[in-house]
Amino acid sequence: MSAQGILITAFAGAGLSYALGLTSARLREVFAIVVSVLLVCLIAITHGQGAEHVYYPDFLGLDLVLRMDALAWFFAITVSMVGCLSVIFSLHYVRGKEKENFYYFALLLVNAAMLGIVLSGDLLSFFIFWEIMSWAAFLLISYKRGRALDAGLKYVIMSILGSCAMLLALLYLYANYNTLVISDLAQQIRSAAGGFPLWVMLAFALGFGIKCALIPLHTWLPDAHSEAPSPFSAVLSGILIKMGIYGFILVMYGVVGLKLLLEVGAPWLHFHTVLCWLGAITILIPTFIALLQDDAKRLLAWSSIGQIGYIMLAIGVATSLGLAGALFHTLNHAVFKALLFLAVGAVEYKTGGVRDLNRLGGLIRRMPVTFACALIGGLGLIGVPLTSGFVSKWLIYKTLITEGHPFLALAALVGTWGAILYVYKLLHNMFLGQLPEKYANLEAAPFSMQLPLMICGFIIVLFGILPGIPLSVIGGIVGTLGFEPVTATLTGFGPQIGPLNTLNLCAAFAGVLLVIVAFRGIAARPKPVSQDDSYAAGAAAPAGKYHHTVRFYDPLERMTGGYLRDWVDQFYLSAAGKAKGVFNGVRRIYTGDVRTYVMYIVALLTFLIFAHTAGWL
Amino acid sequence: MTRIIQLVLSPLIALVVGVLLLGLSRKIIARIHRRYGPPIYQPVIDVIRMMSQRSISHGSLFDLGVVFALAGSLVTVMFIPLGGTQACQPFAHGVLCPLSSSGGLLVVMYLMLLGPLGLALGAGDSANPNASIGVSRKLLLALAYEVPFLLVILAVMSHYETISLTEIVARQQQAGWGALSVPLSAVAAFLILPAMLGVRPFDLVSAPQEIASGPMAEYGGRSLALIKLYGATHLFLVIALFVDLFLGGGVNLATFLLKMLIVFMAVEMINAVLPRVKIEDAIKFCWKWPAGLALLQMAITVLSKSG
Amino acid sequence: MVSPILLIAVPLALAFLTPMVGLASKSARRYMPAIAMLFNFIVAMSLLPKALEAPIIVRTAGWAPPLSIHLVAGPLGLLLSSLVALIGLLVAIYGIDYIREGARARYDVLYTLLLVGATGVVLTGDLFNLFVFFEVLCISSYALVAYRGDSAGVEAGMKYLIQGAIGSSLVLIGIGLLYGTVGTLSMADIASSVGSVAGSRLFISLAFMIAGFGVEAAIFPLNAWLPDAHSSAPSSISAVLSGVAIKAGLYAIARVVYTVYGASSILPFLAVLGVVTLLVGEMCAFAQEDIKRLLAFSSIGQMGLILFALALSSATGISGAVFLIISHGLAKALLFLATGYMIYRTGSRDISSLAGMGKRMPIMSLCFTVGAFSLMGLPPFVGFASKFTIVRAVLGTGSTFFITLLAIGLIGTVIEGAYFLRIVQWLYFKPAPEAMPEQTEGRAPLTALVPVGLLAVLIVTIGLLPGIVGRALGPAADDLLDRAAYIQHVMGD
Amino acid sequence: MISSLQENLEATFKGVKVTAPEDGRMSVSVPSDSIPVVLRYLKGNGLDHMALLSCVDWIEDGKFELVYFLTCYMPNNTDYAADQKLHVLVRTQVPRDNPGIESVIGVFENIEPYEREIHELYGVHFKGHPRLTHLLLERDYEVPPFRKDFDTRQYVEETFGSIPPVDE
Amino acid sequence: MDRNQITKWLKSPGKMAHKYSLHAVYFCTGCGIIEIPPVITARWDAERFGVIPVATPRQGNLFMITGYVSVKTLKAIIRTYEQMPDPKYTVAFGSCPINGGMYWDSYNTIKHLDKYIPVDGWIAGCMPRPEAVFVGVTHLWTLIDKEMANGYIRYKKKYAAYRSNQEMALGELDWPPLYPIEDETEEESK
Repeated sequence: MSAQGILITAFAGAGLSYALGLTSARLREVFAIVVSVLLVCLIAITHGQGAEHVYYPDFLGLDLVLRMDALAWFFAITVSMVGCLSVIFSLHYVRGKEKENFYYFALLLVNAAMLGIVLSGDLLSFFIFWEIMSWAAFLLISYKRGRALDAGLKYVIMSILGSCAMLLALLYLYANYNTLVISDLAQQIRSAAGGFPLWVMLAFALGFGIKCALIPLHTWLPDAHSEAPSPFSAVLSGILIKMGIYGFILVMYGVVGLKLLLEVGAPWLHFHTVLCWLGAITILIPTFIALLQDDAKRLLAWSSIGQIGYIMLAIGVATSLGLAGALFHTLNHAVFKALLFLAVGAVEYKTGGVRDLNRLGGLIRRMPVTFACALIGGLGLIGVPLTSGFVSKWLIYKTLITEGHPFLALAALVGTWGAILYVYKLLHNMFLGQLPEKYANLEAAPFSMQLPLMICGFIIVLFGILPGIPLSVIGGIVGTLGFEPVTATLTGFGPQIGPLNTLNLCAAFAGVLLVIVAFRGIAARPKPVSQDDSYAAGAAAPAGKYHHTVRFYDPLERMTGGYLRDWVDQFYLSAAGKAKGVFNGVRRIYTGDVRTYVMYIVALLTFLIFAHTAGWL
Repeated sequence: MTRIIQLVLSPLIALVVGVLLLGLSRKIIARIHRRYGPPIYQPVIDVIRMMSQRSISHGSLFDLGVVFALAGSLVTVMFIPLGGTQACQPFAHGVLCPLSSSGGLLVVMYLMLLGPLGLALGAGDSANPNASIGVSRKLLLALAYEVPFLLVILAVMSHYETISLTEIVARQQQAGWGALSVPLSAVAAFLILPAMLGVRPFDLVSAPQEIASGPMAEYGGRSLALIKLYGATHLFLVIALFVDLFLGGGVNLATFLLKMLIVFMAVEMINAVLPRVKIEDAIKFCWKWPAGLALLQMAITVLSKSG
Repeated sequence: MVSPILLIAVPLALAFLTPMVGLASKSARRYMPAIAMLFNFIVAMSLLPKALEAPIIVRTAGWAPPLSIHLVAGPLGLLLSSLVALIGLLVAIYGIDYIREGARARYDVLYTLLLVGATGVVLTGDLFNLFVFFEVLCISSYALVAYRGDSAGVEAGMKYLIQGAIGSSLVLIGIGLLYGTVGTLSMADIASSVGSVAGSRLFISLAFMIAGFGVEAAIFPLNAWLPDAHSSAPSSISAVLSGVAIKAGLYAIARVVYTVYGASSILPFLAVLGVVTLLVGEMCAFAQEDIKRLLAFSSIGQMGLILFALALSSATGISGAVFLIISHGLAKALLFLATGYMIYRTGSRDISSLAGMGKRMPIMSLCFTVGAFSLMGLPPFVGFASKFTIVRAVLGTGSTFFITLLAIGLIGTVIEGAYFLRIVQWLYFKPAPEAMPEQTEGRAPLTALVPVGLLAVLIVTIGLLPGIVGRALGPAADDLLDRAAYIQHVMGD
Repeated sequence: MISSLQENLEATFKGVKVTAPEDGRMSVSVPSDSIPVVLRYLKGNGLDHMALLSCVDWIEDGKFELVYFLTCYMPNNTDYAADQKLHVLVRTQVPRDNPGIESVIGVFENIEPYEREIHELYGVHFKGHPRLTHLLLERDYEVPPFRKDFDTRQYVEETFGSIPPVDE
Repeated sequence: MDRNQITKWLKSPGKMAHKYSLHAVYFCTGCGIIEIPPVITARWDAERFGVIPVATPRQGNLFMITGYVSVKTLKAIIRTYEQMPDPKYTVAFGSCPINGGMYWDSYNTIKHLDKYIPVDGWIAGCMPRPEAVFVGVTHLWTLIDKEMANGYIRYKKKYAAYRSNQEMALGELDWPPLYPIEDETEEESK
């Protein structure tokens, strides 16, 4: 089942789901799930087959190529998995809303386009699927009307800008090496004498940077995520951002190659060190802004930008461990963020659209499964030892410290503590604390919403205890990209890379846990008591109005709130405002009076003749 | 085989020594107030009394959070070499570092965040505003002291170019104490020690007068006992880490415990006399003086290394 | 063998026959333009494969070049005439039910004349003949712009008339100067003897011609008439104007610059002018509230891009320009036709009234979206292929001057993306105002849906399979660029 | 200065008896319905601090006497030198059977708890008071406790005495 | 003070632990607020007996009521008592909680505290001196030894009576009863 087959099923699936949707809703939902699951299986089967074949011989003088190698397979399996989970989740989420056909069509189209990006063997088909993904995502972001429209518009303008830059860079390569197929493009570049032009790399960086929300180009992400429907914002921040990462890896290591990459940019300031520092900044600022957010999805959006900073940092370090860490963190972050967004979506679905952290509370009593999965996701995001997040962050830190970048390591570590604070704020304000009156008899989320959460939770814990499973695949990928492959045992790393054995960590933890529970068993079991019976200095707690945490980190907000407004966003908005002013100014040229129009014609004529006599033309 | 003994022994030592240190701290404070104070083993009595009480529970997470915290800190103890130089020789020289071969200082740093997180989750579920305010203060204080603490650890790691704790201890045996080679980091670490232990100058997390002992407001009976034990092991953990990083970690267990005692006495002296600071001032202090010193030290080490 | 002269003669004859047919039966007259264009399309498509090898030369009255007026049906000429015929056919079908009030007879005659003029401009080999067909084109479009007879229509028509007249007179002066120096009117003849004449006199005539044709080709300072003309003309007419008329003007400039004069020194200036037109067009479009004015300004923008591509003087550049002419023709016609019935339905032309059209006129809105996406250059549509070829051509030249100009031009496409997607959002994601009465009779009739649907299908298929048009682009570009071959063909036999 | 206050008080209000101020204390007796007006007048004249409201139970002639203690915040008005601090006691009589008076919360907001206390302990009803609920006592009393005819011992006997001890 | 006799610890650790770790929730009503601090601080140092003041009733096992109990404070006292974990002891200081003391005829104070919550120990004196407090504490030890300090068991058994007394004194209580009360009719019939 070659890459071409996968793509055809994906795109046909999107089209058919719309067609079936016109007949009956049930049929469309079943069909959507079947297609997604089928895609996951198809990709899983093609593990390990390296195939490259032309699927469209002569498109405007170039032939389009599809390729399936380890890197492509790794990203494809992530994309299809998260896509499948979000489709399953959106069964209940979208039922009853209007324009369901459009929603399913756009969601499956975005997933198909992402698969296309990942499987494409040459930069032109990469660009085509990239554009399809962008405008399909635009349609889905502005699905929920209201504020979603400006969010969608802001997203689409920035992504068009990015793709124009990418088109320029793409065609510059074609002009110089007159082929766009990645494999032989890479050979030609490496054999070419001169270095790789910096502006081409910067143009690619602009295009991919906008999509994966690096610091100066991140402003579209918080609005787009908080306005998009939850299942799609899981896809959006789970894998759509990772396409930017895939682009960076493809260009930096696939096309340009490691040896040449290290010389790109001025001798005293290499491109990849700038990328490292950008990644470090992208960790710090968004994490502290996420801390002060009150809307759950906006908090998660800012945290996505923060976590992307980790991946960029690891890619920028340009060592085998760093790249392995980056790839593993990409997979982990996709799973965590999908889980957390779906959990927020489940809560939003159940409480009728309430996402404001100051008005929720105590949902652990009504939605225990959702809380458990969200807890696992949160712990994974922080990188607590028994979750997969820990292993990938350990890799990143190890390479940062041994390569001698202590300040970058500092930024990453402080980012982890920022992650703890905002994950705890999310979990506390939504699930812990006192259950408000109006949610007293809220029943749990439907099974179709809990299933994706449980699957993600299971993956996090499984890869946390046995990181060898993904690491063996990632080790292979790192080998293909021009580094020495990372060898990993099933439960961690051998002595030569730096000892890490998750299994004895887990065994020690389980043992101590058992001892403590046994010790605790001696004492009498405590008496469960209602939430109103809490100590309030002797007064009986007034029911309901008693305890909602508002502005959870108020002291920090008072200290750093002023500095942490999103300056970059304000700069963009003021620039857009000025641009509108200029456009209105330009509109005045057409005064509506014929005499001025005639004067224009005569002016051009005189200019032409004058220019000729002056010898310019 | 000896590893199994060490695996069991190090948490036990941590518990016992921690509890005794707590009793000692109450004795020291009493002596400073010119009164007799309870016997050294008073915390043991308290724990037994609490275990015999039957308190209330606000839900499963309320109970599990505390267990999670205690388990986290006990596992962390296993990763710290408690005295002794050779990498994990058998018990002969009183050397204790069972698991420190798997992961080194990075794992210790990450395991240390399990304790506060577990307690925070448990307290969060207790639906008591005092607990929520306490937890918010605890996390903010943690953020405050983490910046200098990470700077300190990174300075030490880049000074010795290794992430394994046992190597750091071994290097200190030959090349002299860490406090001499990275002096500013040692000072910075000592400045934030009270914040990490949650003792008097920075004891705003479980302030009995203001927020009815913060996160522990709703805990009673056996959960409170577990919290006391967690407090003890956390105390032992932090001071053991300080000793390992800066005071050469001790040739065998006895010298190690002695050094810990000295450091503990110093911290208790400060604890006995200082009043409590507000959370904003705590953050401002931690980000100004200790962070500045640690940053300076890191710059020096980086320059000396790369230069 | 069918000769290209039929392409002009038959529709001309039909144009004059329409009033007679009108006497017989009012309804039959409405179909006349459609029949004329259908005939033209079939003939052009049948001649196209043969013309790809060598252009077909048709001499009137068999005399030698200096005297005879001859047609040169090269690959470029036939390709454009088939485009004109296709768009004319579709708009004619659309016009059958769209134009209800007003003097219907005049509409049909003028409409056919306009298309004849356009086909003539594209096919003729003689300079004066070019001017004659150009005049036919302009005059019929003046009249059609004022067709509605309301104050806005007449005023717009008047402005268009004044500027058009000045433009035509400039062209006439240019031709006069040229005839004075060279003594012949056939393009090939002038081309062969241009090398020998002194530069400055030639340049003045070139300047006049560019200014003259520029008015019709909507280049920056000269295109002030276009927004009023397109917005007040009935939608079918503005579709034809944007789709066909402007392009004829642009083709004329290209033919004059490349074949007649072979002037390469003016190309950088034209490139700059093109980019300026693009930016001005897009900026004004962004600030518009009225949908038809917005589409008019967007046409100006795209004309700028085509001019910029033409000024590249490289084979891929010219083929990219021709490809963009085709894709813009199809997409802009589609947009105008779609908005025609939307305005008819909502009763007002500003964008805010388009809210919620996605639900009430689903097919029209879908086609509108396809057209908008194609104009923005998004992949699965024909716009992307044309934009891709142009950018490839620019980067092929490798000169930093053109690359920086292209970068500025791409900013224009970003602005275009912004306002088109804003409209798409209005269509689909804004709730329809309840106050709007549910007009049942406003449902678009079949004669509107067929052309719009056909155009949308065309856009998507050419987008997916650019090979169909791709084969004809190569020879078309050589036809324009290769002066010697052109001269040899026309003068040789 | 104070004497001028005395004259124009008698001038403006009829039915007002003002006793001469000795050692800084001047008392003004006013009919119960004109209390708000007088207080507003005094407030205008620099006596802007309502220190206390107390009530005296003259059980023999069946009346409650309400006494409003007024004084001035020294810093912000310079009319009175430091040593001339002036207390003005505004007295009024209220019938004992259903004691009711207009609340002066419009003039001095800080009188709100005092009026609640008098209401709770004497049963004087203040018309226009937003929250006439319990301030210090927990239970309701049919005879308010501070009245002279309230027999505490008999009350204690029947309320607390009646509660049976919990036998072993 | 048999704190260091290991045999006793091994025989009954629970009782011994309760004796020598009395964490006190000292509910300072009335004049107790002035009398208790000297007991705790340097001069008389209650900590040597293991008595430490605690912030919340959840953590304590000794409930000290110092001074007169007004009707409004009784509501808070009952609430705090019910929030303490189970083996808990109550000690009343001064004569006011015993029989109303100086305020025996006041309409606003509670005369006999033990009608509302079970009291294990009384320390007489119109605010006892710290030495008297320590005598009380040692008596409490003996009571605990002899299993007589079982106020919390009495409260559980006789909860209906206590609850009705409380409602008679305070009117309607706005928190649910601590232990399930069988309804009155079935109570009388048993």
